[in-house]
Amino acid sequence: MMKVLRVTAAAGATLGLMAAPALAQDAAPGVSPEIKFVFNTMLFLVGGTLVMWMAAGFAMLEAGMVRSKNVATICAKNIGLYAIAGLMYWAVGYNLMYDGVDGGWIGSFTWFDHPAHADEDITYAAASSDWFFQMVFCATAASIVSGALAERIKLWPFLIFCTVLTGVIYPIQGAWKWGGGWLNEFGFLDFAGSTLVHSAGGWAALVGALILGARLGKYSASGRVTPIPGSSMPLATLGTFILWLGWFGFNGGSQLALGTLSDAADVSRIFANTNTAAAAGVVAAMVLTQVLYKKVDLTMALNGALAGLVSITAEPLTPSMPMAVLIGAIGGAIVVLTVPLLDRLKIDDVVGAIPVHLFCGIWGTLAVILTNPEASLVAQLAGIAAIGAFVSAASLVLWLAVKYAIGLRVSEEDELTGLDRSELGLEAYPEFGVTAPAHVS
Amino acid sequence: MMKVLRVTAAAGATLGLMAAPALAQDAAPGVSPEIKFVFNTMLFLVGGTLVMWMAAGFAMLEAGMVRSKNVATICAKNIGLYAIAGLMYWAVGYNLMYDGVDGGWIGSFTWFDHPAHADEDITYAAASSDWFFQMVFCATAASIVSGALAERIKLWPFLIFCTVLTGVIYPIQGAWKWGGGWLNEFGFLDFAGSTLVHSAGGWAALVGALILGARLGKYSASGRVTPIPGSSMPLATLGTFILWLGWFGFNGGSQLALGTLSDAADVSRIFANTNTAAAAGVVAAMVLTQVLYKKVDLTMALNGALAGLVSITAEPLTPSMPMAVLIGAIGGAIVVLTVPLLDRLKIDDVVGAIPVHLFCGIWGTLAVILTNPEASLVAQLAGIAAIGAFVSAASLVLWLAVKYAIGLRVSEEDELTGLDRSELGLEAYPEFGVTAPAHVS
Amino acid sequence: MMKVLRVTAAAGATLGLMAAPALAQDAAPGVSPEIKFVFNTMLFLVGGTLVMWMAAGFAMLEAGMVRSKNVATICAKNIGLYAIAGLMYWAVGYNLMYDGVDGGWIGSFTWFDHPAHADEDITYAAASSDWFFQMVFCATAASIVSGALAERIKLWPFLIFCTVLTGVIYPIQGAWKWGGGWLNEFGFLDFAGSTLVHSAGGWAALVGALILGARLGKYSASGRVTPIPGSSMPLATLGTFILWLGWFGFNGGSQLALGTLSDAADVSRIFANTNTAAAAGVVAAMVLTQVLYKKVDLTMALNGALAGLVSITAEPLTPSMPMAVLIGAIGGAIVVLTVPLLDRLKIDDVVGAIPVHLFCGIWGTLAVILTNPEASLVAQLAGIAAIGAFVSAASLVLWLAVKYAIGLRVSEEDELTGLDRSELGLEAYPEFGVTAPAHVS
Amino acid sequence: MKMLTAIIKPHKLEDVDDALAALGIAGVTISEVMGHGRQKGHTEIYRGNEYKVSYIPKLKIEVVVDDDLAERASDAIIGAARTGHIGDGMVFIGTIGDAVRVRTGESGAAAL
Amino acid sequence: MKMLTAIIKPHKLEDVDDALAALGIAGVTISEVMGHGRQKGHTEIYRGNEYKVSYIPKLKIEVVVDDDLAERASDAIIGAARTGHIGDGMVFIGTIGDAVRVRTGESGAAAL
Amino acid sequence: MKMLTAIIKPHKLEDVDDALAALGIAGVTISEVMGHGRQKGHTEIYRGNEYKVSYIPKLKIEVVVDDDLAERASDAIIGAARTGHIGDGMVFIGTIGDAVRVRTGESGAAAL
Ligand SMILES: Nc1ncnc2c1ncn2[C@@H]1O[C@H](COP(=O)(O)OP(=O)(O)O)[C@@H](O)[C@H]1O
Ligand SMILES: Nc1ncnc2c1ncn2[C@@H]1O[C@H](COP(=O)(O)OP(=O)(O)O)[C@@H](O)[C@H]1O
Ligand SMILES: Nc1ncnc2c1ncn2[C@@H]1O[C@H](COP(=O)(O)OP(=O)(O)O)[C@@H](O)[C@H]1O
Repeated sequence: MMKVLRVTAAAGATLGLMAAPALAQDAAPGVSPEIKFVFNTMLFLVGGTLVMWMAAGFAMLEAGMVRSKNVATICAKNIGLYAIAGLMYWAVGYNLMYDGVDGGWIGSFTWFDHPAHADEDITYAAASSDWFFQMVFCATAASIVSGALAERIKLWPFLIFCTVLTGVIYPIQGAWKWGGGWLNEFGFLDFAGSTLVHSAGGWAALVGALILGARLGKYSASGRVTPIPGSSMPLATLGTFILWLGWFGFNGGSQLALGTLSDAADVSRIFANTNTAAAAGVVAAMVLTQVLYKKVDLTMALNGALAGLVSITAEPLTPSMPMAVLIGAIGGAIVVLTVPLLDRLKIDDVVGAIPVHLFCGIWGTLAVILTNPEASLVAQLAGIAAIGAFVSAASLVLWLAVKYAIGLRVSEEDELTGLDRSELGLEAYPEFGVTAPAHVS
Repeated sequence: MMKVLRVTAAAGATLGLMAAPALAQDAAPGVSPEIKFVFNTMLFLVGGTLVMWMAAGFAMLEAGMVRSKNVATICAKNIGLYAIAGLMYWAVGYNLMYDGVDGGWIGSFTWFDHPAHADEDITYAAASSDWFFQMVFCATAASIVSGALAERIKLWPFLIFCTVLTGVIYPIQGAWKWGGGWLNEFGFLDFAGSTLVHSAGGWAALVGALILGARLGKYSASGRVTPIPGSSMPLATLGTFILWLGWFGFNGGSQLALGTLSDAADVSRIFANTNTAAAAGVVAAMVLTQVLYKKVDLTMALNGALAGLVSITAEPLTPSMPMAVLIGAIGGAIVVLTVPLLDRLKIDDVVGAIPVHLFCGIWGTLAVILTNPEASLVAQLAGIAAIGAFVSAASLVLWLAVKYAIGLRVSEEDELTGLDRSELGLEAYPEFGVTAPAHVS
Repeated sequence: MMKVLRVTAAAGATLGLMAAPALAQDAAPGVSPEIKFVFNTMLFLVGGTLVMWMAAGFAMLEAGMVRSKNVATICAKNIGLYAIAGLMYWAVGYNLMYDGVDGGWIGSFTWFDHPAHADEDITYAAASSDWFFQMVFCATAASIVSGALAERIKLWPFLIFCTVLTGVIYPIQGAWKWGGGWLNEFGFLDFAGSTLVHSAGGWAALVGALILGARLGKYSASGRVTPIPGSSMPLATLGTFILWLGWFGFNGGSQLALGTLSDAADVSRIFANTNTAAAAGVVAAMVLTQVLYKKVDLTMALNGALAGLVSITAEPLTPSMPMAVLIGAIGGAIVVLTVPLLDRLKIDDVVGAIPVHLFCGIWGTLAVILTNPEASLVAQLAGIAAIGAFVSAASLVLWLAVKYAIGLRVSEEDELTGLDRSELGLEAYPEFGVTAPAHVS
Repeated sequence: MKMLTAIIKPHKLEDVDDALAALGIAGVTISEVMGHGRQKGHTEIYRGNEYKVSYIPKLKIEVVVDDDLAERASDAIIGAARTGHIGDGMVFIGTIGDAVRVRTGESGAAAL
Repeated sequence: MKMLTAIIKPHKLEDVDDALAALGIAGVTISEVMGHGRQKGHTEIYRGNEYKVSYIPKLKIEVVVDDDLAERASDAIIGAARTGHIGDGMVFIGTIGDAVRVRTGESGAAAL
Repeated sequence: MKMLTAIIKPHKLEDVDDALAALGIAGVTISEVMGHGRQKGHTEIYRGNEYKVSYIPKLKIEVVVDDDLAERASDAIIGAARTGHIGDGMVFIGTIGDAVRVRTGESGAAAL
């Protein structure tokens, strides 16, 4: 993901993993710069398209995990936030993250536009393909928030938060590492964004969940937890498969280069590790829920897939296959164990976004040191802490500002009725169940 | 999309946009013809696969926007029309559109088959990949029709219409521009088909909607409009995301070449502009419905995404990012403003296909002149008018012929009961709501 | 698919089809080995990603074809089996199938891991990309089983079966042909797996269906068949479209090479033939159900698409377009005619997996001799019989072992209640229909 | 006090509701039901096998009215729901001892 | 005239319907309901938290019959719906003043 | 024996159920219904056109109780279901001739 340090990082990873001698093929004049440029650009376009598709995955997962009275609203939030991310990352985010950070804290406040062909960097990839690829990552961070806060946050306040998150907060912390800022100089490693994307989104979600409070009826005064099952398991499953699919673009594309034997091999290794970690996350979650609760919990299995994916995201390249299994399986276990923990803390996270993206994001970031000799515990902890602190603080200010300016949460009555009626005046399934007769004819 | 003029057009666009000097890289012997051939072929295969996926997008969008009693039928129509397009475009369409048009009005009535390797055009791409890419565009035009006419048109008459549309009507008008026919000589520009695909489908839908009449109960004698909400907002949202995803193939693949720095950069620019226009369409629709109706209308936001996409389709390459925002936002506004307009004219378009594909198709075609200096208002108007007139007239004849031969519309009773029971004898959701007990056990 | 014989096979196919002279371009030094390596790797990664997506397709198709009381369980089975396949094919399957088979019956019992860059085979593709591509094929075979046995098999026994199927049974028979084993030497041809993947899965499903018995209420003592409609036609349609999309990766990627004009042209031809056969399958099924039953059966049309796809899979390269139409249309007809036949034999196959994957798999394997002069009826029959016998026998032993060890089938009461409650304690749609009030508030 | 239970064709709901409103009856409760009577269902073919669709979707309307309104209400429903085709439905007239309005606690005629 | 309201297990619908048909009773109306009685629901675990599934899905069958058929109809339902396991359900027998067939306007016994 | 038919706001189900359980009433049957009364529905805009959402989702609770429990049960429901806002619903009290428990064949008060 980090274009300024691409060469170093890739080489580092390679060396770290295999202590391979310089490869003859790499040096051979087998691939001209222009061909590499085309390959790299393709990697960004294909990878970016897959990551774009993750927006649909979050939408479906969340639509399946909320009650039907809030399904249309969560759909509106998800398409809205993806659109907003697309505009904000153009207008502000991209250059704030990548333009002139130079070891510092922040880029420039200018908007992105397509360069002339003559200004393309032939040693990298087409600038607009890079913009596209980085933009979909930014949108992903915002998608994480929508799930955690579903079923109680108003539409516009949520979208306003996303506007600042995608235009300012995400890009600034992104600049620190991928923009070549201070965290990068410090040696922090985060290949595809366990911290920069997933934990960042997770922190924003956690702070939001604390400020918003739990859904009505979730936690009784006496401390009893009342689970609120989601409306559609097949949609939740579809969403998870979409995310899994998109993750190949997320991690694979983050190699940032495809035009040599080593890059192609590395992207392949990333694909295999990514899939393996997700698979291990699923199996760990299924076995663990069976052992703990005597029944497999499908929603945990789905979360387990995502947990495995988030966990491998900080370093999908250097792990061997068995290490990918381990990293993913621990991710799956983390989710199974921390979802009820959050409930004990009365933090109401509708889809499990905080365990999946924040907790596994942290785990994945730490796990880099297991396989990448370039990583140091100190740098990893520094990155986790710095980004956690910044995103939490910025989110806190922003959530509170929106809360006091226009309010965050729907009224109790609107929440009982469902956000679809109160926020959109439109039902997700106007014909099914209790609401059917109105539109039968 | 227009292969005969590819070189000129791409160069024109490039020059038009940036007045760039000839690029050194372009001239360099960096990419051999065979490698370019492989890249171009990949572009068609990957792009075509994405566009194929749009067939599923239309199916889901339409399944979500019709009442549940008509959902199975709309699914049957969508998979049926995609299959028929695949056969007709092979048997008739492709060569009618591309074989020997030569500045004229029509190609040849022969079927397409794979050439021998030795007969491949090494300066372009594999013939079968080109066929595949063009075929999925043809199917898209038919998909547009199914949504507008849903909930009242019989299955087979609809499929018969699609057979002629995809085998004859679409290819003939396509020949005029992309086949290198008279409209092309006239200077008409339509990069990826705002007019050739979207308006063409839109005209066929509009004429069909006029002939079919509105759904029972939609317009009262006194002129009151009774909205008929769709059965599933998450499916409609999923469909929209699928279409958005597929559009990267639609517009990006229409660059028709990928094997050089300039082509890769252009495809990237197209991806970025396409996403940006869609995002602007969503935001425009959300803001506008909030302002006009005090609530966001999710279905308008979804239509807004498609509106932005259709609007940028005629020229996704030359706009700068701010222009892409503008073009897409105007598209989103057009949809919000013209959906109720159609209702005032008692033209019943179930999914908003006419505003999205026809009106925004026209807007997008006109908007070419804003950013592409090669475009002329006269040529753009000529193309819009010629294709509008031809598709409308041909559709009119065809719709009427089918109507008088076998009838177009289900009986009033069948419409009340739902097409799923009357046309298929199968329900989309046999267990939910009113129909559940029959299959509970 | 068969990497050891890749060169021969591709050349054979080419020669077989067109008796083309050696192509000048092929010989030209237009594409360096490293570039070919990158192209081939990309083909595997992109193709494999598409095939991975088929796991979601099976999940959605099956979720749509079972009753809502079993939908969550079928989702759990599908994500579980995909995860298990991903682990087993790493731990055992891949090397069992490909490592040192050498004309024999079996590879080695070692796990797969990423090689060092220096150990990559520059004449092929990145090892991990090949692993990824082969793994998703293995998962597909298991997906076939889940649909046939839905609504009555317990979760864990099913997953245990999948563990052995994907780790041992599938790889062993795969070794015989694609691993370069004895069947390959015998001249058996199966380009992308009509027999090795689809029939193999089909046989495992058939044996399982026989051992499990039919769902309660499906067949009365008097021999009457009571159809059990599925819960959601749009999900079934979505699943079919996903599978259709994924099949481009399945067949196209099985060319195993993309880096030359001939390979690119061949992959293109495969895409076109694949789409055409599916389209013909749909149209055949629609017309045939209309003729036989006076109504189009949507579920048969969906099965028809898959039937066309399975039928063309054994040889998607050599057929001309009209032959692809024929092969696919016969596939569509086979499904329409054999689905009720299975019912007459009281073999209860919930989604039509046996007709689609087993019967059309056999048909497709035989159809190779129609267009590929290298194929012989004897070798094709030998392959069909050998793999049928092996997979059936191994499945039989395995099914019985699991049955007697822990039982395969849920209790009668649990089946009536639905597996979602009994196996998962979780409903797929907790709010709709009979189950709504519990979670309304 | 009477409770009228009407089984009607789903697309007649609005007409029936309007007819009741014309009598000043504002309170109705509606459920989705399935049924058969003289109208018997029909056979369909699914994946090559015939089966009987025994139950036809209907709506059930429950209205509690004062005794003196009962007949007019019943006539209104019948008039509005009739299509003359089989499956038009039934009106059942039962007696209710009392009605209480939850919000106010009013009972008897005052509650309606 | 009696209205029988039977609450049964969903998978017993066909048997009950057949038993009624055997008595010549063609008219039935069915709704989906949930309930509990002596059968109490059960607990499940969702995402690590226990919760009570209080309501069990049942079907409600309403049949209006002439007084003299009521007992036989009630017996027929009970016979067909009984599994002997908890949750088999209830039959409630109420009195209906009149029944009117919407299509024909017939009322009383003639309407049934 | 009385059958109480209560129409309540969906989110009040648990409270009502608890109130009945406190009286020792274990058997209830619940259906999803829609209705209007003094609460009239509201208008929405869909794709630029206004329309009336006439029916508001409610739950219907049917409880059959012995005569002597009827009033207390009715009061319990009313107490638990009341929010004081419009749309709180109604309780209708009808008389039932008999109740039979399917599993055991018990009837009358013993069945409840
Ligand atoms: N005796 C009955 N008891 C309960 N419901 C009945 C009875 N007779 C008819 N119904 C209901 O009325 C509906 C319409 O009755 P049906 O006899 O088909 O109409 P029609 O009077 O037009 O022939 C049925 O579907 C059923 O729900
Ligand atoms: N007193 C009652 N009032 C209303 N419905 C009841 C009553 N008792 C039972 N039911 C209904 O009958 C169903 C079955 O009753 P239950 O007591 O569980 O069966 P069983 O008699 O076999 O123990 C319940 O789910 C509920 O819907
Ligand atoms: N006369 C009636 N007959 C049948 N159902 C009624 C009647 N009056 C009210 N209801 C039901 O009770 C519900 C609540 O009644 P409503 O008058 O809106 O409540 P409130 O008493 O608080 O004003 C309605 O939605 C309807 O389902």
